[in-house]
Amino acid sequence: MRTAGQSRLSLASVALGVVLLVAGSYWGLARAPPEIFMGDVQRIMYVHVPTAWNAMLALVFAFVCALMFLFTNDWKWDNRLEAAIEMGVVLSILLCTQGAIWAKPTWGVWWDWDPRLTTTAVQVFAFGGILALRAFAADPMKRAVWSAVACIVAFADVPIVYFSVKWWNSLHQAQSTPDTVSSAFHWPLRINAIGILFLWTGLVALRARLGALRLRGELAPPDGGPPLVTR
Amino acid sequence: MNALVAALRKDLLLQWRGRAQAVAIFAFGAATLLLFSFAVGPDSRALRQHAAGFLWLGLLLASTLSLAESFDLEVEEQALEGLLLLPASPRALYYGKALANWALLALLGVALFPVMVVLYDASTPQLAGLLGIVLLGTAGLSAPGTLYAAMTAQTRSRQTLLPLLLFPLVVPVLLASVQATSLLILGDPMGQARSWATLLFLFDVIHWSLGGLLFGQVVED
Amino acid sequence: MNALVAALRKDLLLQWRGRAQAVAIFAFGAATLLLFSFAVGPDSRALRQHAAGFLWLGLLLASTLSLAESFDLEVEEQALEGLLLLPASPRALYYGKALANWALLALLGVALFPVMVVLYDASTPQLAGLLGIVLLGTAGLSAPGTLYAAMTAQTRSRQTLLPLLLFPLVVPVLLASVQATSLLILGDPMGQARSWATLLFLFDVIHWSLGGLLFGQVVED
Amino acid sequence: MPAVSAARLYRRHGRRWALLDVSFEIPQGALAMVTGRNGSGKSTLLRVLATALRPDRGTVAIDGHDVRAARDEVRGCIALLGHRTHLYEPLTALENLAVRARFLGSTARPEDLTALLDQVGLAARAGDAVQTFSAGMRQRLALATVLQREARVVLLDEPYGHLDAEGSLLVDRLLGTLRARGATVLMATHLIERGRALCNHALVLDEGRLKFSGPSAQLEVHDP
Amino acid sequence: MPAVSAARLYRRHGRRWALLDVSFEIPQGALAMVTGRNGSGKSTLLRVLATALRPDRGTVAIDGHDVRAARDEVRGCIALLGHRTHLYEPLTALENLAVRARFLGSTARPEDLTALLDQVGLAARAGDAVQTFSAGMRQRLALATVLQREARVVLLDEPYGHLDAEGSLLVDRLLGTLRARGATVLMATHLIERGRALCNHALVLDEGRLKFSGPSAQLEVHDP
Ligand code: HEM
Ligand SMILES: Nc1ncnc2c1ncn2[C@@H]1O[C@H](COP(=O)(O)OP(=O)(O)OP(=O)(O)O)[C@@H](O)[C@H]1O
Ligand SMILES: Nc1ncnc2c1ncn2[C@@H]1O[C@H](COP(=O)(O)OP(=O)(O)OP(=O)(O)O)[C@@H](O)[C@H]1O
Ligand SMILES: [Mg+2]
Ligand SMILES: [Mg+2]
Repeated sequence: MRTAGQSRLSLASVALGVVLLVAGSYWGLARAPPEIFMGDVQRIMYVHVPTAWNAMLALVFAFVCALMFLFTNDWKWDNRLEAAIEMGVVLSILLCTQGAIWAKPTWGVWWDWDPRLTTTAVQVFAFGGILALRAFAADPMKRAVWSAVACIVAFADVPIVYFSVKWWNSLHQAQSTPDTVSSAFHWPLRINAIGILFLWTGLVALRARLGALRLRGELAPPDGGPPLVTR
Repeated sequence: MNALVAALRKDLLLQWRGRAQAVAIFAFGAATLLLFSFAVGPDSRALRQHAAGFLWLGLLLASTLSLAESFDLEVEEQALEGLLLLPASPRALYYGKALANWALLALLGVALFPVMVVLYDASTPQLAGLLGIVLLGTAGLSAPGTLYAAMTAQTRSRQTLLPLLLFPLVVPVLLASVQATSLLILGDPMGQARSWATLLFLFDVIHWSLGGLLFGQVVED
Repeated sequence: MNALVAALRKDLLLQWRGRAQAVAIFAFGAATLLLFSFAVGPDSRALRQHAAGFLWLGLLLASTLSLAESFDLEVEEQALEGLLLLPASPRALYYGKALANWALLALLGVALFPVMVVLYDASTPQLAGLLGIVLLGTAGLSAPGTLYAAMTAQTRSRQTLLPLLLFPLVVPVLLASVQATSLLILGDPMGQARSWATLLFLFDVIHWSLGGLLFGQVVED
Repeated sequence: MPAVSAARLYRRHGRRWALLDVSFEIPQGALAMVTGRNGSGKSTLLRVLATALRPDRGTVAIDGHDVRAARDEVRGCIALLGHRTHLYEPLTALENLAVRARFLGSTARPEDLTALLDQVGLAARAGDAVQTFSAGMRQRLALATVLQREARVVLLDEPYGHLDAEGSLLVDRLLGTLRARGATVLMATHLIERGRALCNHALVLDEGRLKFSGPSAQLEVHDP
Repeated sequence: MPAVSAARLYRRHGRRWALLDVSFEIPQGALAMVTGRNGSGKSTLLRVLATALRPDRGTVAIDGHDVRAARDEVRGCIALLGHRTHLYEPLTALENLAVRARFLGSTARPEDLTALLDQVGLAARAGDAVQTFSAGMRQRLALATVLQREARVVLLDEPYGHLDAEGSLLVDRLLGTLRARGATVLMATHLIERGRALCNHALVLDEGRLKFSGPSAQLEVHDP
């Protein structure tokens, strides 16, 4: 009953997220004024920036899950870890796609080697690699430990990447960084950010439950048996 | 401490037995440098410009091969498990392996440098600085590489998974080493090489600590 | 003919079982493309200029991994020897393996192309021509690669020896593919791509014939 | 014509001679055991007879075909069960048999292969990958691949290895079937009592040299 | 306090349960044989007892130390001979022993290690790389690594595998020495007669469940 309640909560969160996202996007697409230099293309910002924030949040959450798993050895953290990494990678890929779509008309190229873009790409590969590793580990315990370890290592790396990329870039040429956001665009942005936040937390909770069910199938002996022990 | 010495002696012995492999890996690195010049074409300015980048790319590619192979023997007949059951401390096993790998990679870097000089006409008078960068850079490859190789060695297709996991992780090492080496080769009027070295040092400290902490988790069932 | 079909079915089945590996190899190729841009620096003109070279280098590196792995299972429990004793014709085993590897590499090439387009901003309208070059080029990697992988799989450190042997051999493939792809991307006013394609075709014919002739020698004691 | 004959056979591994001046003949339909201490060259001998290794000197003929000159004919009539199983680890038991059946050009249907697996007690695990098998289950599957061929000369290297009591009986029965079919068998084993009870011929190797070749009943004096 | 005790032990490989609800106790100084059909879970059991695999459920204690809570203590008093040899293939026999000796912090001199190799009949091959060894020679070297440790609980998985008659006697003698020293032995084997003659206790597994645990003299009824 508890689990049923939880999944209802997650579904509610997803629904709320969708509603907020629709509202925010409507505001952003139809109501907010067009930007002076870029025109309507700029409206992609209303999903782009919230996606960026949330991708980072999801990965921070994954890092927390990894630590928690290694300290508590509780399987629920592995389920959350898996869900959070998947979500983080998906959001990062979405971010790159949106960014590329935005970049083509504004910068004239799909991609550029700006620190932010670069770190996002590295992020996709670093955490995508962890998902690949999961696919190769047959044993659930190995899978869990390995991905927790790899997640910690990768996460410790992200700030270093960010600073090195920043240095690297500024040594060569200054990038045309986007102007900071003016207050007229704030509200749709915030609504969308919160919408995506609800959406992904709900989805991660559902995905974690799915993982838990699969794991229970894998870990439950035919005769019930005594409680599962971790390491 | 004794355990660390035992582990290091074991790994150095294994590397000595496989010294033909070390030569092959050096040749692989050299062949990669040659290939880069074919891929880029006969544009000597561009080659010289990117010499440091290609050197470190070659070193990185060679090092993933070498790191992955350093665990082949450990899993083949589960020798590493045998040592863990003795019991040997996982931390000692990790640092022994990481140090031995570091030594090999540093040698490789030093050996590849003349190849680069010849192929790309990119030389530098600051050999001490260069050695420092090679040592810092290869340390940054060895520590996370050894940790990840221990994981991927237990799967099928270790040789693909290791670079897949390692490449994004060592982007800072690659960037910093390439920039620092480049500055040493092309001239460093503003003394920027030092700050890249600092970055490398930071990376090394973090990953050598993390590796020792996490290795036990990775190799135990 | 029946034997060839049997061999091909076997190799496709093995690849299907290891499809996670194929995905990993693609990711490896994409990561390599990313790395190249780090090595070269954020200089988008240079990147676009050398895009074709980097694409083929990445493909070459990924393909040596994939080729070497395609023989891991064959030597692990000496399964290939088991088939030879049936007796299965070595020629059929060779062509089955080489075709399966070709298919995989061609897929890889096609999949890596968009990555290159995005990362290096290098696109082309002549997709059919590009597909042709990818097919011809990967055929040129697969035929000698399969032959050499069969040799090196029987040694320790196969993953190092294979590229070492293969790289010098496939320099023509690399050159021709890079030039042809480059021409397609950067424009080909004089229609030179065709002559590079002819070179590739010639190389393929020679090596697909040689491989079939020599494979028996290589796998038999 | 003897089923298996070797004349002044030598074979080296690196610097070490694993077979030295080995000459013997095994008549058609004989069941011969090959025994000797660890490292005496039994596995090497069987692998040479199976054409998995070529002889360094001397001649070997199977059913009158020389292993060098007529390798494919020899391969057409032998089956080998070695220390390595010749199996593909990620494929299932059934798939391993099916792959080999296709190369053999046999018209075996899936049911036939399942029946074969049933014979070695693996029917319940037909769809599991070999990499999940225990040591004895691999050995059973390897036995099935031998059963799959109607070989005239069967070479078994420690066929009882890893097998439980029931599996060992299976090997005994297999030997009976082979004898009934008129096939010739060479079996390397350390189970001297069991071998002597089943085989009518014996070869004893010692540091690569043939120390004894004759009826297995005369073997006891050579027991360590 | 029993030397080895398992309570409601479960262990899985992938989806398959290799050990289900296994509970038993082996007293100090007992020689226990573990038997059962192929794939019944013997190797898995020994590997769990040796802390090479962790239990999924239930508890296991060796000499009173829990395998999870006091893993290093457990490892300090066990020795395992498994299906895999734990050897480095390119190192020589002597080097393999020397590497392990250094980790054990033992003060054994090279002569001691050579004497150990002599004990398993490998003195003449002390300087050869393991990769040139025959199947039985590897098994002998693996035995030597077990002898190298003064373990209080010794776990042997098919110790007679690949060994010739002389090597099998070696194992018998080893069991005698261990018993004299007061060590506890668990030995997985399919050689039921031999095991029953040597061991005083028996465990029988069947599809992961313990079917019998008691004096080995009572075992015959469970024979297949
Ligand atoms: C091509 C791929 C792109 C990627 C991977 C990407 C990634 C990111 C990331 C990671 C952030 C960080 C958000 C934060 O720090 O709060 C961000 C913010 C932002 N991006 Fe992008 N971006 C891309 C393209 C673009 C383009 C083409 C534009 C506009 C021309 C753009 C405009 C912005 C703006 C305005 C922000 C908000 C900045 C702020 O909050 O201070 N992005 N993007
Ligand atoms: N790596 C693995 N993956 C999946 N299943 C496995 C694995 N190893 C063992 N099993 C399964 O676990 C069960 C027990 O295997 P185990 O090796 O313990 O058997 P065993 O009693 O030692 O058999 P044998 O007498 O053949 O050595 C078997 O059903 C086997 O298929
Ligand atoms: N790959 C190899 N390289 C070098 N020497 C080898 C190799 N394989 C076997 N030998 C040597 O050849 C000799 C014969 O080995 P073989 O495996 O034929 O012995 P065997 O009689 O089968 O022994 P066992 O009873 O232990 O299986 C041994 O001395 C062994 O050391
Ligand atoms: Mg043998
Ligand atoms: Mg077993």
